[in-house]
Amino acid sequence: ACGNSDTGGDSGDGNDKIVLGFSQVGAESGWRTANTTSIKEAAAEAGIELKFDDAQQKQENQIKAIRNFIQQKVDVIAFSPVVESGWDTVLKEAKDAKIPVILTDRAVDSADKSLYKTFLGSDFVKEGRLAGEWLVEQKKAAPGPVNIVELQGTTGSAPANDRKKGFAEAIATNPNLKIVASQSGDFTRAGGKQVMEQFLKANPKIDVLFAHNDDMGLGALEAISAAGKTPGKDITIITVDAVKDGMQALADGKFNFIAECSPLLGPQLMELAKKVKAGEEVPARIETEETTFTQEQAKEALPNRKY
Amino acid sequence: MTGNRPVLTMTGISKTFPGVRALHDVDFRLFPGEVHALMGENGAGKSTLIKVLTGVYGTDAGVITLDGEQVSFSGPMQAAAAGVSTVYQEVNLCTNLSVAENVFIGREPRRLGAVRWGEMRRRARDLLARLDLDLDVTAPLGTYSLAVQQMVAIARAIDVQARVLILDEPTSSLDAGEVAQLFRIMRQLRDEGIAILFVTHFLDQVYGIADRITVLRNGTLVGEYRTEELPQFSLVEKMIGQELDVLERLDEQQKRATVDADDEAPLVDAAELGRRGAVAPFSLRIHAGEVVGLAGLLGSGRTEVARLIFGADRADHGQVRLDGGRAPVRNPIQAIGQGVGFCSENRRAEGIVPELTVRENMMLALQAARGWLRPIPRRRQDELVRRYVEALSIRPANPELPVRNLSGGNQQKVLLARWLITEPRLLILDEPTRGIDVGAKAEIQKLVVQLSDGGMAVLFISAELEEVLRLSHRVAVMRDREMVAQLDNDDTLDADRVMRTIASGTPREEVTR
Amino acid sequence: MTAVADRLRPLTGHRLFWPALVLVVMLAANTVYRPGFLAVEVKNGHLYGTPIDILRLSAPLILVALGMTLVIATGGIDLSVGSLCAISGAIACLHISGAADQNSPATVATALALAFGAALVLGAWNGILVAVIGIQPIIATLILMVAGRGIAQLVTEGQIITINSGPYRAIGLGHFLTLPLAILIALAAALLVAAFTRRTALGLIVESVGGNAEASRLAGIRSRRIVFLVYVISAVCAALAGFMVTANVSSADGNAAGLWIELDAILAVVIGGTSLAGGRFSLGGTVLGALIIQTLTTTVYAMNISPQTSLLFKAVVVIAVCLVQAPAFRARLRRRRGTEPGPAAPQREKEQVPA
Amino acid sequence: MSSTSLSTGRSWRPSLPRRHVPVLATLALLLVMYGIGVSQYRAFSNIQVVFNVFIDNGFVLVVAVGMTFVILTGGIDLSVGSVVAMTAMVSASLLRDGLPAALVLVIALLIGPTLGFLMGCAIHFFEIQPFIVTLAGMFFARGMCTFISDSSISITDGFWTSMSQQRIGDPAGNFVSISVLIAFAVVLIAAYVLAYTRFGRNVYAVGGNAQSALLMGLPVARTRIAVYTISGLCSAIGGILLSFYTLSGAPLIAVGMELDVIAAVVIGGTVLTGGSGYVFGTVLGVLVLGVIQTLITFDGSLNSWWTKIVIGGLLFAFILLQRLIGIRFK
Ligand SMILES: Nc1ncnc2c1ncn2[C@@H]1O[C@H](COP(=O)(O)OP(=O)(O)OP(=O)(O)O)[C@@H](O)[C@H]1O
Ligand SMILES: Nc1ncnc2c1ncn2[C@@H]1O[C@H](COP(=O)(O)OP(=O)(O)OP(=O)(O)O)[C@@H](O)[C@H]1O
Ligand SMILES: [Mg+2]
Ligand SMILES: [Mg+2]
Repeated sequence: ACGNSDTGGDSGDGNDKIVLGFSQVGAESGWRTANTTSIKEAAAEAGIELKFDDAQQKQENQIKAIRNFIQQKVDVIAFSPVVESGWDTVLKEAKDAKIPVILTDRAVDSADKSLYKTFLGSDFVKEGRLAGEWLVEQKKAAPGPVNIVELQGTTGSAPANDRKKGFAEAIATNPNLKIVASQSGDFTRAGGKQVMEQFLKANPKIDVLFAHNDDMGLGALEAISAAGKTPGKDITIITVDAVKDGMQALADGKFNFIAECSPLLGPQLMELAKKVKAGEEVPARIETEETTFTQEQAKEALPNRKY
Repeated sequence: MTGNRPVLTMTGISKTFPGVRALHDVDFRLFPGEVHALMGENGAGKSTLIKVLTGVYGTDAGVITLDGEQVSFSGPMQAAAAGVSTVYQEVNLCTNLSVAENVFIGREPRRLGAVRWGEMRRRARDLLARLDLDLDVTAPLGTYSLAVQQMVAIARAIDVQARVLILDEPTSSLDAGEVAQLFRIMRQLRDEGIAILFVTHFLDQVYGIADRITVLRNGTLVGEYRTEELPQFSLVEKMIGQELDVLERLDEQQKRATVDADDEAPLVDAAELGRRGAVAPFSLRIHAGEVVGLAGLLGSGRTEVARLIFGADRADHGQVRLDGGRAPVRNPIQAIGQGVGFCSENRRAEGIVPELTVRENMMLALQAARGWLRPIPRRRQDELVRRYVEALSIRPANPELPVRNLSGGNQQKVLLARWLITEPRLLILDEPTRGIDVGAKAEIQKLVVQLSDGGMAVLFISAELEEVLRLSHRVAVMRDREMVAQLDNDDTLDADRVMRTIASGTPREEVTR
Repeated sequence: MTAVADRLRPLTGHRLFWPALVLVVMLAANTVYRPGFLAVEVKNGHLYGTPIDILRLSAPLILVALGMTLVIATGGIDLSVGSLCAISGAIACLHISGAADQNSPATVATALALAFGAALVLGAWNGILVAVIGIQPIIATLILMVAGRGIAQLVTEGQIITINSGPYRAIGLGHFLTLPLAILIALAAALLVAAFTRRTALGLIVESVGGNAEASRLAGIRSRRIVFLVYVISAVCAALAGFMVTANVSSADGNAAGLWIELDAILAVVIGGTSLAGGRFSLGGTVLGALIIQTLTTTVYAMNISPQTSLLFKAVVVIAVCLVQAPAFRARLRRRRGTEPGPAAPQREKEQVPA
Repeated sequence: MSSTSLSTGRSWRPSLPRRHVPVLATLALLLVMYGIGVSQYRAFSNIQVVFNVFIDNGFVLVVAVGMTFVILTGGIDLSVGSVVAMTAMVSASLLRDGLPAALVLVIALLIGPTLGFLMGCAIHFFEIQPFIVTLAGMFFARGMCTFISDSSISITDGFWTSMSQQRIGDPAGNFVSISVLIAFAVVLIAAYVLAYTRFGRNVYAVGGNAQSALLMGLPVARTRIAVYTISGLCSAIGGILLSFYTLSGAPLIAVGMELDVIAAVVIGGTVLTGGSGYVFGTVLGVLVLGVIQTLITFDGSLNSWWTKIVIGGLLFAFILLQRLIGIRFK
């Protein structure tokens, strides 16, 4: 474990290899792992030395990691914040140590924008909105009320809050669209399934399911089939992420729509790291290239889906 | 003493536990400046009466007054604050704390709220010196033997400026010297006007110190008597509720002839067995059918000898073998496997499993020996249990009661039964009669004689020298963790000679065998 | 009123009465909220309905809690069960996903055997740390709780392994005699453990070790072996639960499978009336406890209590459950209502008890 | 040979008090671990690394001190992590609503002990197992967090910011935060209370044997309730320190912290069944976990799962050695 020892200590001057300290949220989902893999591969490709730290979903650990990166005098620090707030103090320390910081995947809500160079990642609110807009478009001709159930992510987590918000905003345009039940499925298949089972029993008529990620949607599929309904037909299913299993379900006609949230931001991150290291100006906010998938698009995209 | 008013009265006390009527309409009075013995068989309700008095248990009915005022303590803390200082049956101290703390916790000497450790240790040392104890007061209490712990508990109680001092079987594992020491202090306190309630099963102690006696039987009051007006035999009758010639029988018991087994191979052969810091290496042989007594003062290492032979502690010197041939005993499992039973003196920490029922506690050793895959059939269990509940008159005679609900003496009987059930070839009894009433004690002694006649070897430890002499064929004498002599129990041996051996340390030559 | 109370005494005195009452009250409350809650219909030849869901979903928890009961009875605790669930599920799914024919019973059998083997090894590891080396159980099993998650993710390489295997799926979702197979497996395991402990002397010995370890040692009990054994049993139960959890969604998620199940399991054991200090244990109580916890979870979903307040709701229910169960609490209540004579009025009592 | 070897038997006790061995062993192992860090990673020798361990674990330390009280009585408190989060959350939301900092501090510091007090009462008077009561407390406090807000709230209050960003240090640029000083103060007070006050000794007595303590006339009820109140107070202080540390309140922060804290206390030599242990041991326990975390970050080559496995492995190695040293000295 303690193999490659001293290399990180004396970078910066003399050594032209950039050292990037990256603190990842954790490995709580396949999406996250794909994200990590992408960053690791991109770093190796770009010739950047990566100091990787896994915070195991704890903000405390991330702050510790950033402090230690500062001690090790890395060239650039990047991290995916576990939560939006609470970074000012440690980011100030990084600033004082003249180490540029790049945020990935999630933003922080600091008043002092000078604490970090740039943000690279997705916009969760937008994902929710895309999902909602698609639904509004689909159901604009609906005669009566459309009953929606929502599978939220982990209560209190940023993607759950934002996707919920974006989706709600989008469907507000059509008073027919109504969320009849909304529960947390903890972003897991088992959670999604268990909650969906109860939704199905408590609500005789469910038209639409919006799940905050593919996994919960996949879990819900099983509950829907067990209840004797056909997913994708009897119940329209919308999810976010577009991981491989989700795309497969979409291509198979079990899902109806996925708003993509791409984990593959490694190459972009490495490019940014090089730029900030060189002192170049970078835009304050860079969104990853993301799209949405319908069933047809999924069939096309599936064969070259990597994660 | 009769002229003045009682400091404490209890009237019409009743207390029922689920399924057991422990006390029924009991009255009790305690006058200042007297030692009042509370007597009764095991399970008569003595400890319960004390616990009701000090508020450990609530009463179902009855009035308690202290100094003429009705009181109802919510617990020992309040009772102590009102001047009732208690030593409960079994040692109720914290073994993780130091000796000094056990004496003073709750009323540590303090300055500005801070405990003064130095002062506390000094005072603890002084106080223990009054009881003739020289202990390392900074050591955790748990490193000391049960008897020492009992003395510490007494020290704790007598230090308080109390009006009422309650001692529930404080002497159950003390030797004569310690008891004398305790009595000296009790008399001193009595003369200062303190009222002392004293529970014991030793009749001679009662007659040695008590001014008055209250007798309980089966949770009811038999009566209150002046000691000088109540001869020993009628006290026993009142306790037992029927005429019995136990005492006479006990006194008549003959000296036991030495087992003539010199040429026979010994059943137990402990050769140079020892453990650093516990007992010096000793050799001891016990033949089948022989009772060997261990005599010695408190802390002389008797318990240690027993534990080494049983393999409860690992010996770092020498070894024990049974029947010559087989592998030496290294741990309790091997010992039990070869037919050894060990009834520990510390029944609460090393004996009973409080949650389990009487039946389960009794079956434990036998079951352990058979292994968990071969349960003892329920019918057989019930039969064994019934036999021993009867033989040892365990009360209440309900084997499905958790053993923790039994009175102290009855718990001891359960433990004895646990080992008797395994039908051992060597039974090590460490203070088996601790806290056991006269009747039952006689039964147990009779049992030991019977068993040894039937071929069982017994290693018998008791703080009561008379008992040791009465039962043993041979007495091994311990002093300062060293076995200084092994004396044949012939006509020439009496308590006096054993005491002298203990005191002077007989030269090694005199050691028989 | 007292007459009724007296007649009910043997019933209310039973260990399992209060947990059972709690369960019934929870189900009743749900039925009041939604009359269809208890409805069960036959769909595709098997029973379908919320009660069936509760049974099926509580199966893994029952399994884990069974093992946990034995561990707790010896005075220990096993925090690693959640990780063990994840590991065993991951190993089984990994093997199946790599096989040519995922539906072949042989493949599934090998997968289960492999995973069981791993669980045995890891259970033995826990057992050795606690019984042989003498590390405090909570720390000893914490090691595997932390590292075990890592191992599970190592096996799945951080991805969710999706499988498509009928026989494996049946462990979590199959039916037998119209009932979910999972609950039947769990009940069979419960009966097996019950037989294993109560038909042999294992139960007595476990209780004895937990009740007084030193006394047990001096009575000749091989307590190390017993302690070792219970950790192995706990691991095996956890592995079985791991199969169910993964089979339920036909995929192994190294991170989420069995997450926090250790807390639920301990809670189930404690609600079931087994003391964390060790000693007496009640398998029936544990099963009831697990059912109560699953019912509580389902209630949150069924009543659609918002995720923001669901924990508050759970807190209230858990505390209520404990209070009803606590004899001290009931005694206090009764005293307050005055059905039992308090020490406050002793004189009057005395007259009623003539000598 | 026997008698001579035994005349010294009375003083066979090693000169090192046996009860200190576990703590000293832990200290030694901690130093060894630090040494390994220094030899493997150059920047590790930087004194600021040590300071950072304190800065990053100040709030954990305070909470662990409270937990030490509880565990010493033989209880357990699972609610600490949630109470920490709840305190931070309440502070953040009250500050956002514009309450003055002093008032917020008072309120925040009252909630934890109140909850602790209630839990203590339930545990003592109704004889419900601490595990279950504090688990309900944990649900409750965490539920309060999400109830207050399901997203995190930043703190911009001047007092909080200055507490957060104040650096107390030497000219070379090494520094500690105010939280570290507060944590040290809490540790010292707790150590004093446990060693030198009647209450402190009662805590040990209750942990040694509650039944005996009761019969010895000690205030068992008061002591038991007090330790949970203290744990609540420490959690509240920990929550405040955490809100200094992160300048925010987040509903999901400090999830699972109770386990880390319990682990730290137990690694520090306190026995879970109660009655023996020291605050100083707890400090070491927290440092052990902190240093392990630091080692992992400095390595920087582990992926997520190996991180967990290595943490488990290091923990195992540490505890094993600690245990073996303990046995040797017995
Ligand atoms: N906590 C309890 N629960 C149920 N029954 C109890 C409890 N404590 C005592 N008893 C019962 O009350 C009766 C009186 O017991 P107590 O301990 O007062 O006897 P004792 O006279 O002190 O006997 P000993 O001489 O053996 O100490 C016994 O039958 C005992 O089984
Ligand atoms: N006066 C004393 N000073 C120091 N230690 C003592 C003293 N008396 C007893 N001990 C302790 O007692 C233990 C040895 O006593 P052991 O239990 O073998 O004695 P015993 O002869 O069985 O006496 P008893 O059981 O009556 O106390 C040792 O552990 C020792 O620490
Ligand atoms: Mg008694
Ligand atoms: Mg002894």
